[in-house]
Amino acid sequence: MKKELGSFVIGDSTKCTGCKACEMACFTVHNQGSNHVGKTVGTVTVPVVPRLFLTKFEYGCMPIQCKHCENAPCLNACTKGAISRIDNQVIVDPEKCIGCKDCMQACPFGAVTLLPYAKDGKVVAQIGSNETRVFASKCDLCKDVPGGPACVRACPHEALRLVDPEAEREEKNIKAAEALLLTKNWR
Amino acid sequence: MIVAIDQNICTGCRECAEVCPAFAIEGDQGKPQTINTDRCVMCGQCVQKCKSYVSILTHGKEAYEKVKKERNIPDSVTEPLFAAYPVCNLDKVKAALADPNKFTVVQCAPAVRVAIGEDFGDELGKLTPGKLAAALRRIGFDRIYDTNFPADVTIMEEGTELVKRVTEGGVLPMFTSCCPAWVKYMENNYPEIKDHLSSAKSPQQIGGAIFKTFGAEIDGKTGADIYSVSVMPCTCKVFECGRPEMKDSGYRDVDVAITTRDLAWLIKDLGIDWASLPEEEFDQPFGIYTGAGTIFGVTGGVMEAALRTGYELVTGQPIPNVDVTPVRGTEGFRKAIIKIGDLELKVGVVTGLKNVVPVIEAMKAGTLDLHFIEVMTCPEGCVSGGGQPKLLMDADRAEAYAARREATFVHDRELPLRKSHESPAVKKLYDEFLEEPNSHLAHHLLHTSYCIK
Amino acid sequence: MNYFVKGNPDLCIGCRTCMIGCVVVHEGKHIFEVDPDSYNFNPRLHMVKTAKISVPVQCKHCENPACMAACPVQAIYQEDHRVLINTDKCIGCKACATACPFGAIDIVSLAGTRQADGSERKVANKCDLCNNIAGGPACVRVCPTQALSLVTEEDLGGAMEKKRMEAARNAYMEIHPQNGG
Amino acid sequence: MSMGIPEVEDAGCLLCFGYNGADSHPIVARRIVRGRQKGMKIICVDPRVTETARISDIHLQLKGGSNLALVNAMAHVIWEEGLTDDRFIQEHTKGYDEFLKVIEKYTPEYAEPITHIPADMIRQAARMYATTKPAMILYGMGVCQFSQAVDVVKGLANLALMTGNFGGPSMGIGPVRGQNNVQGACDMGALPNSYPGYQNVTVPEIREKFEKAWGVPLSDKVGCPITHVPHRILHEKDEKKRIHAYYIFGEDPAQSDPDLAEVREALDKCDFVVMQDIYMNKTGLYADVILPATAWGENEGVYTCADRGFQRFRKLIEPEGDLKPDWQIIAEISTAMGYPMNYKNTEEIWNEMIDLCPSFAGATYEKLEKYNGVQWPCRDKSMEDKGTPYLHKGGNFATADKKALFYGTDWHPPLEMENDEYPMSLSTVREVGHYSVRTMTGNCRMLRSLEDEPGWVQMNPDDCKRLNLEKGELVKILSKRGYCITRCLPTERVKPGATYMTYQWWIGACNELTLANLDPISNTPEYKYCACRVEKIEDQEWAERHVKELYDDIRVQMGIDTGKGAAS
Repeated sequence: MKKELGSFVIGDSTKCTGCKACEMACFTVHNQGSNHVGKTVGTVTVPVVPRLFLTKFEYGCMPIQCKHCENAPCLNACTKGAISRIDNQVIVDPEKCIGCKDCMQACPFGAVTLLPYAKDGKVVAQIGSNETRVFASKCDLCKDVPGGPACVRACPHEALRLVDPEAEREEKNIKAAEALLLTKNWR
Repeated sequence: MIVAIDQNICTGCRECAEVCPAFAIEGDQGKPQTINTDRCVMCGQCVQKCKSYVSILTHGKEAYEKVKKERNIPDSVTEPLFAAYPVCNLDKVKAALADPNKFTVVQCAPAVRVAIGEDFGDELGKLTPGKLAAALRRIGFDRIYDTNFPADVTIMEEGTELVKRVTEGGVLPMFTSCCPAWVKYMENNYPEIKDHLSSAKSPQQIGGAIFKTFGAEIDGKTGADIYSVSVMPCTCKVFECGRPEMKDSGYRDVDVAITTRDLAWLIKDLGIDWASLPEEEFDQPFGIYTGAGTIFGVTGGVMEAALRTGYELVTGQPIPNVDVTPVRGTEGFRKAIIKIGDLELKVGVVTGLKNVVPVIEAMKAGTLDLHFIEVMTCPEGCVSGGGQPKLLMDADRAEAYAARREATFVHDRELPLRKSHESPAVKKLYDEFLEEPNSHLAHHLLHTSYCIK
Repeated sequence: MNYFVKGNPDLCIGCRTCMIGCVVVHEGKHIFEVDPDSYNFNPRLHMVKTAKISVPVQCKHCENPACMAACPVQAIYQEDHRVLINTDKCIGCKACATACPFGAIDIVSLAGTRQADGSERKVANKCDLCNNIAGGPACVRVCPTQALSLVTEEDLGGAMEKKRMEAARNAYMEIHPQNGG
Repeated sequence: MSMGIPEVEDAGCLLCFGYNGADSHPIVARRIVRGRQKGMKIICVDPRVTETARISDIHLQLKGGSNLALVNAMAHVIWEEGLTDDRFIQEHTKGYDEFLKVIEKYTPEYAEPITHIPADMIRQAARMYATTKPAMILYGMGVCQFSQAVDVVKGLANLALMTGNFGGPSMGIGPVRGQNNVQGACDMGALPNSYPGYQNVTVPEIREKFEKAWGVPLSDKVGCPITHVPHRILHEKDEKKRIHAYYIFGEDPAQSDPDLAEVREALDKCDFVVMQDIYMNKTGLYADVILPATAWGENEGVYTCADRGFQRFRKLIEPEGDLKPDWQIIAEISTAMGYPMNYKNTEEIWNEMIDLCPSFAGATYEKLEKYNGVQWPCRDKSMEDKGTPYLHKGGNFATADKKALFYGTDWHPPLEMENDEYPMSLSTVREVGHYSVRTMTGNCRMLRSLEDEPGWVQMNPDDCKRLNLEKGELVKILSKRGYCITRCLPTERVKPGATYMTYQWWIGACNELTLANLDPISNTPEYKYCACRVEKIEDQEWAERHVKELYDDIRVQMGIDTGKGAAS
């Protein structure tokens, strides 16, 4: 049955140690193809550009990444048509992105950031200048990665979780209903 | 400083503290960590673990180049840099190579050849001794030698020592001394058991001492002409070669050690295309080695190599099965009883330094009934060393170590000679230079006493 | 205090009339439109049926709403004894749905609205206690077995007071059994 | 039903047998819930955990197809433990001793391996039923839609007779009828063997009465049950007996009859098919003539509730377009065929009918209005006769000697059991919201939003796991007779090895799978049991597309949504 809602990954600050294994895994799986990244650090020739962002705050740390909003402000803000919804996920096409920053401003989570764009193992220069081309880097839920989101798999403390909102809502519904049975407090 | 943590980059996740066998990493959760150098054994496992990279986002656009400079890393490097890092001595190597008065000799540890290809995109654990030799030659070293050769020599010295201790009533159990982090750990924490340590130096240092003596002689040089470089899977080897006692050749036995990763940088820095390198041989005579020498790279390998030769030393007969599988494996502590003629040799293998503590405690309590114990600091021996290619994702770690281990055993199986004492280079060394294992000269050059803290 | 609707699994027969009632009152006369896609079928409560229980689950209108705290765009607010969603502000980020421990929030399409890529807007959807609808919660009214009831401050506060009195009385009787009747 | 529906909530004990009130009659279920609140004990016999099972004291989760073994075992316990109402048996029944001979061997231990219910549980249930008064039995399609249906009905009546549970309020046995006004249709003689009021066509005096009233000669032969029609079209050798024309109204045999492949062939081969319904349906696709009929709210008349209650229903709005109520259509066809019918309204028809039916004679429109309905028998036109809420008052039964007859039969298994090729069982069931074939509820947008094509197959989560099926996944379900595609619904409410489907869906049409194994007396098919196999569909995208295409195709064929769906 086709899912109606986009899945997403969320972090848990009570478990996260801030090790950035998630960022590194994210970068790795997204650059194994076009940027020839292998399994070891030595194979990397491009800047580390993650699609989720380990964030330190006053009470701890956790990775922040895209929620794949159903009315995605980034998508609605992008006038270039570089952000689209593919199989329920909000996806940036780096080739189309002109770096206008509208999506960054629109996203209330800070889940999208302009970062260097690399191709074929090299950072891409802009046309008309030597400056590095950038793109709106954000979580694509590892849409082309077998085994699903690499960050979830990479976390040594299970501080990241892939949420299937529909299934989760049903599970919680059942829990809430069965709590009634356990307490019989409707009487 | 051999291994350090960059205060500006560290996020304080303390994942490194989880893998540190020496409890040397100090700091509050969430705050940058520091390494207590009094405790640190320089194994580099923290370096392998650390994922806290120099980030454009967190540290700014300029940070990467700045950090690279601070760490003496070649300009050409583009790969991610992390908070925990080892010293890089490539500048010294480059300087020596550029110095026409230096006769540069390089040796290469067994674990390097099953891992270095990974940093060029080869599959995990690809066996590449031929390319390795070719690369070193193109870098410009005058002699391309191999640590596998001194590993064979180590077996002759250490094996003879063991047989003596067992048959003549020496201090038992005897511990191997190949792993410098283990030696350092013992010095730091258990100096009282130093007599249990084999007096034989590690293969790196045995190689160093030979290259500047017998080796110099062969090439018509003096020890003073020779600049000796070693390529190691290990960050602690950099420390070991700098130990004050390691100058029995009359010079610094090994002038500088670099890691597998350093060598990969150097190859790239010099524009050598790894993929198109041909297969070449190591140089004669110290490039000749047996399977026994090469399995030093994996946990249990020193023990297995010692048994292959020790059996023959004691019984005069070749060991019935050259694959001594009871000592293989990856468990932290394994025991086996090996029948050698009438002797039942009880041996133990420790891998992962944390696992040695209960063994030592048992020994001190008198409950440990063993003759000979191999100790390696890193999780699965040198193939998993702190200077090896670093995995981007820990999920690949198990696969990488297994592949490197398997490649090592494949190499052993495919070599024509698999016992150290059968090596023609070893024979030549003793025939022409040292006379016999544990000879006076051998003792002077190839043995040492530790715990001089 | 916020009010809420609660189901009684002893009475519930799982018929989902509550869900239909919910849609009917929230959509009003739109339900008679010929094109079924022109109105929303978004029940704000969900029937749970397991081997042990049948009961609808809906928003508890928590006093410290986790959904409200999770909302990055302040689209959730409390007013008039209830927790409400301003769907105009909602970006469909699912943070509220993830925060809610009851699974009382889902994300649904709003008929006739459009996003930049032409797809329908999707917003958080949950019980609003039939805000601005005469007669109060429709689910309560339409249930054929009266399995749903609206819990108000009076019900809850009063019940707690009663329970405390009962507890005090029992404690007293333990010491003075002779006064027991 | 021997009792009235309002009496349900006042029973001391309810034996709810193969009856899922919450899904088929929420209004009766409401009485059960209310009874429960009043302290009614409930014994629920159902292979699934139904809403009634959930609130029951004892849930006998029997293996499908073992009804009679259980009923006989309960009778055995009641007899063995001396829980019988001997006086009632003696005064009001016959054939008890013969009956005992049949049930003698049905010890709970004998029934346990057949029913999969522990013997002790059968004992407890029998004791609870026999010792709690008044005890009522409600049964539904879980009894009737087996090839051994009438035997089980009689078995349940035996239980009530043994325990004296007849003749008062809130007792007796109640078949809660499967469909809206199916009771009314039977009352009006829409059966092959009777005139209105259950007056048998083979009795000469009755036939003569109707011949006189209608002024035409009438046949004294029992007609053809609907489930025999395909055979009589396809395989009847005798040309004279072969059916050539088929006038179908308010029924969708191409959806609701078993073994749909055969039904379709029959409709296809039949020379002339007339279909009369409120919406287009699957049968309509085979019709030569379609007569559009009015729906509830667009016409008026009398319905009979399952508890024999006649109720008036009224017109709310004028039908739009070229529509006529059923009675007018019939009258006009009759007139055209040479038998003029000139009724002015339904009351005229009703009056003619009740005058010909002694049990209904007193149920005038006036009384139906005044008393908000009348339960038959109502024999007297005087306003004092308000009908009969419960039957058999004083233990008097509708037999010559007013005595009830015990009737014992042995259990036999369903015709088609699970086998290697078809290892699971399939039972057809109801779901609340959708009703019977989807002619009505499938056209209600609100209900369609709640559940839509291709429907669901309910399966135990263990079976789903074994077959690697997720909730909502499209699956193929097959029997010897055909296959269909539907969605998988894992639920702990069903036992491993069993599957359940509701039969209104066009795509997930479970009657592609069922078999026409009929009860020898009622001619009702064994909808509740056949062997099937569930297969995973690897290419879900294809399956989703395929289902949508099938659905769109049917809609286009039926001329539905052609303005929008077909054009786009």
